[in-house]
Amino acid sequence: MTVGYSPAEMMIVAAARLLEGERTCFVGVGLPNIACNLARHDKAPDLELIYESGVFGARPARLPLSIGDAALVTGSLSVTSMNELFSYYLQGGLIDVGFLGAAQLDRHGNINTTVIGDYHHPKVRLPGSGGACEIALNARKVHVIMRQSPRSFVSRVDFITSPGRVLDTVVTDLGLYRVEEGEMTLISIHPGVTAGDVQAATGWPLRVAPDLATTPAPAPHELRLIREELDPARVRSVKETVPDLSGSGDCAQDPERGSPHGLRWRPAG
Amino acid sequence: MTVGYSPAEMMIVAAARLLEGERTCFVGVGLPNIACNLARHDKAPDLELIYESGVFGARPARLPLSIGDAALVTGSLSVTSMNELFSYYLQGGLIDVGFLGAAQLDRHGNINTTVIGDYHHPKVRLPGSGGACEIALNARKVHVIMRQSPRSFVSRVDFITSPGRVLDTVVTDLGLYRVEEGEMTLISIHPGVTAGDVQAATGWPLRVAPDLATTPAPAPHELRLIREELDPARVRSVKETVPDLSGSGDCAQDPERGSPHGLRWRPAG
Amino acid sequence: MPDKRASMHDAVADLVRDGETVAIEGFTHLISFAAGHEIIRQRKRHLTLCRLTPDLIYDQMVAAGVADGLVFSWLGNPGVGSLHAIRRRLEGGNPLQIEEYSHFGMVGRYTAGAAGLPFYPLRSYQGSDLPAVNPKIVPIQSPYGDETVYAVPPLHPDVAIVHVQRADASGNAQIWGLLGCQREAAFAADRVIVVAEELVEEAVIRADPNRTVIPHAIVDAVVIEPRGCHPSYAQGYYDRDNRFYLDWEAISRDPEQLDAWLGEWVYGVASRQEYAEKLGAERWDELTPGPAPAAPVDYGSYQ
Amino acid sequence: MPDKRASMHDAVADLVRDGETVAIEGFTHLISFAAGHEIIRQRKRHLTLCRLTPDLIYDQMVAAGVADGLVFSWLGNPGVGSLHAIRRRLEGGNPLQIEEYSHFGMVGRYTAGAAGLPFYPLRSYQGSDLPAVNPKIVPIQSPYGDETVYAVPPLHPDVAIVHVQRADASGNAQIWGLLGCQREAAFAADRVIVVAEELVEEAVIRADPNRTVIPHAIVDAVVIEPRGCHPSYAQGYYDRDNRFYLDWEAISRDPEQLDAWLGEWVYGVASRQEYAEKLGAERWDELTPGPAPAAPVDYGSYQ
Repeated sequence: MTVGYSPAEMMIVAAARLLEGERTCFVGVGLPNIACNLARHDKAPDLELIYESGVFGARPARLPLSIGDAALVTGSLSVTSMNELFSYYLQGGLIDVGFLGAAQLDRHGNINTTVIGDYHHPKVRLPGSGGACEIALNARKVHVIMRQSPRSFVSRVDFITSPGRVLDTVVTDLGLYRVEEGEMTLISIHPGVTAGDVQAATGWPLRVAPDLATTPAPAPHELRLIREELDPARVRSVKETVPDLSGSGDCAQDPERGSPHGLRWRPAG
Repeated sequence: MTVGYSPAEMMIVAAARLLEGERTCFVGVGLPNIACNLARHDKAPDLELIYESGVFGARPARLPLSIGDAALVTGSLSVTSMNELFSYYLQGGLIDVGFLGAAQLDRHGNINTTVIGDYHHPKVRLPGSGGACEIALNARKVHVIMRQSPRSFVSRVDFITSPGRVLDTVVTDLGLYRVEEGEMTLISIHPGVTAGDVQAATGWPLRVAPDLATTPAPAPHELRLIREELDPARVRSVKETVPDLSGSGDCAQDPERGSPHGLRWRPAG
Repeated sequence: MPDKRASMHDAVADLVRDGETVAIEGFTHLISFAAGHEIIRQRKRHLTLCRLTPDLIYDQMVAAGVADGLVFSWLGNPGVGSLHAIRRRLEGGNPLQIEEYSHFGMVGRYTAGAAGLPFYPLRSYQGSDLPAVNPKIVPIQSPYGDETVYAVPPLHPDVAIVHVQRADASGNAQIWGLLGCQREAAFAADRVIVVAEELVEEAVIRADPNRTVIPHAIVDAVVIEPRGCHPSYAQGYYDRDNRFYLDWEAISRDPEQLDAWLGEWVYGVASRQEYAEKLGAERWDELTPGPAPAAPVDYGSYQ
Repeated sequence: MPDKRASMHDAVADLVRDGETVAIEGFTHLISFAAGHEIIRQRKRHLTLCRLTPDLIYDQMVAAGVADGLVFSWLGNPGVGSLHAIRRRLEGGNPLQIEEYSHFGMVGRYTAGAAGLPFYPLRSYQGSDLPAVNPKIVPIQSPYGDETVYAVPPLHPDVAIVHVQRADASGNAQIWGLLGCQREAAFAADRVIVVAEELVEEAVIRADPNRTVIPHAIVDAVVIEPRGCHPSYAQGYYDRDNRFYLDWEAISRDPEQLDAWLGEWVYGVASRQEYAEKLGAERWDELTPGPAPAAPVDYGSYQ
């Protein structure tokens, strides 16, 4: 059976699989939201979604438009002030996983969502931290979801918004990475992607794990869940080409895009 | 017209008069509660009652049994966590007046509600601070209501629970005091009380204001409000001989009483 | 979400251990006397008990010998008088380790504990003798200018026990009326027992998420214990039994009377249900308030 | 309690002054676009605008020339893209003074302001470049052990503007759904304008005191402004108008389009009522949610 899927769907599925066995996840809108909901329907049935806007245990009846969407509130288990959310849930140590976006990520796993260029004379002004800096320091682990290019995967970020201290896995449209021996290391490559593609989209000589894996393609039941239940309008999983996401909302806009990227569809592996 | 009144009623009325023009008052149960409600019905119609239990704008349908009474909650304007109450209302500077009780008060206006004797080997263990210490440091001014005796009005308190830094007026069963030039000074004496009575109930040579006044006796409308509306069961204003009060609940038990004091009724002046 | 319901017996047996630090919180309102009595019945020992206001429940627990220490900020029978069992220990030869704060200091300790902070800054204690007798209360200088405030350290109870009006089977718990510092105590604790007046469907919790004080993620056991706060109260369910608070003055003054009371009302009953029945329907009727429904609110359905 | 009702025109005219620090708070939810537009119409100048997320409203206000400075933690069009008017100022030659934090840092600044504290400690910023570009973010050592956390200073806006679902005439205000940091911003501010979707009797407030976020004691003016949050939303009243958030991407990219938009929708209408009517009944119908009533609660009547 051959099922086509988009790079975004590959990213969603790969991210969802990272959540197996986790209980609490700080969620951004966009791809992480679909990934978290996919995990809840599949490999992490007890996963609770937490939003920095103050929501714990959301069960949105529609795909949220932002991390402060009214649909996240209605029917959730708890809504608190942001002070309580950051203090008691995040800083108090209750968050197993946080998802962050990145405009730039460097060789050591540091995240930039603040500026391209000099802070005081920016070439591109990005959104900034939002809650990302404290998520990166207080969640037990952090995953990053981002689109990979030589401009976004850089040897050294222009600005460290969020240090990569508890960075676990980076999910891109090309593969999966972990920090090993202090350096970003390619551990899995998505179906149909070559090692050359990956190096071409990386701004430094890339370290590759000796046991480099191939990411299993999205399974039919994963694609069905995404397409029929989680994002039936295909708002995010097809059209969204820039992962519009982070624990902090939308940190990950591509700094230099003028128009959508138009990622290619790939055949199933 | 001669109307009899109790020492407690004199204290209530004197305390209520202090609240003229005030807007926010941190209230303890017992006499201050009646005093504050009397002020609201009489000279301070805009006075809002705030309780450290978290209540703002209480309108209790009955005389509260404690500062955490259910009747303070139902029908109030706001109920918050104690953290928010202490942080935003008290420490944030919203409290015009706090009422405190005292087991001992000294020549400089310091308040003891912690121990009689040595802290580590107490002769009498008292309740402690409750919220009194922070009330004494964060309210714009503080009034103390207490029964006066050589054991309670002492040259130096055994323990400073709450410093008298913003102490304004002390209301006792014998008169009114203010700190002037760093020292407690008798400024008004209640009807029927002599200077000798007051000195006999004070543990140091008492400073008396040159323009010593006589406290106006409770007016008929004040007594009517207390007796018919605020404390019709006469729970506090007659029977309560030890002012059971403070911003912090009940700090003011007499340390050495074995039985009620039986304060005398006095004829109106 | 897992079903965490347990009997009070099992929750206390499993989660409260000798020598631990225990917080039964609730400011006047929602004090879990039921849990305190079960701790007495199970003859737990060497506990350090934390509460802003030890109230009658800790007087009873101290009298029954479960506690070696007390962390508190106001020691009295609210609106009535003294806690004589505790006073006897403090004024007599039988030591009880105490660690004393003001209310805001205790609230700050729970808050720092809940928030994972190494200290909590507050404007209190300046000029008070409290820091002199409690070395954990220390001055801290502001990094902006030379102003000094005070700090208290985080408090992390091993177990927090919180009574609530309603909870679902996994421990999502809602409170109305006085909120005290229950949320902070629960988040600060290593283990949490939620005791609920009423078990409700998860859908009831989800129908008013702003009222949720404790999320299931921090809860270890849910005990459904109607009337579990008596003689304290549960807003909207029953009133404080002030007669008992008044009676306690005489009971606690006299160690023999106190022992007899524990024998009859704690050791002599197997459960809170038995206690509530023993109290009698008439007493419960007297304590039942009239209705005062909250104004309605609509969250809106967003499909 | 005094009646503090005022028109938006008068509240802004009386309480917002040139050169001041203004916080229109509300995290995605309950953003008072109506107040922002009135500030633009009255051509206020040299304001320092504070908000965690400047959102479209500050993009509009910056474009209209009211602001000299921005204090913030996340600068974007939530779920959509950029705030291009602000970006043009920051990337171009026309300076806009910025002071940048993380969300928790901004929340902490309001909280310290509300609580009268000289600083707010938090676990963030370690290893981030933010302290290097914002000297107000400083390390602070715990007085217990040698652990270091970070501190932010209190923020005291001259004026806080908070939209709420319901308020009485004196300013007691209730919010449900996302609470953001509106309570903290209001308590931190010198003056407070409460803008309400609905005016209610004091009795409605008193029938659910746990929902009150702002007490009248800190409120200077109450503006009754139904639909005052559009294109933001009011939980239970209307949804976010996402079409407008999407449209803003193109409008704000082009200074001429942006000016035309301000001309038509801000300068071109006298009031929020006119704006809401201009938007049209059909749009409002689309934004109206179905019912989702809160589960009932009884506070009990204690006589």
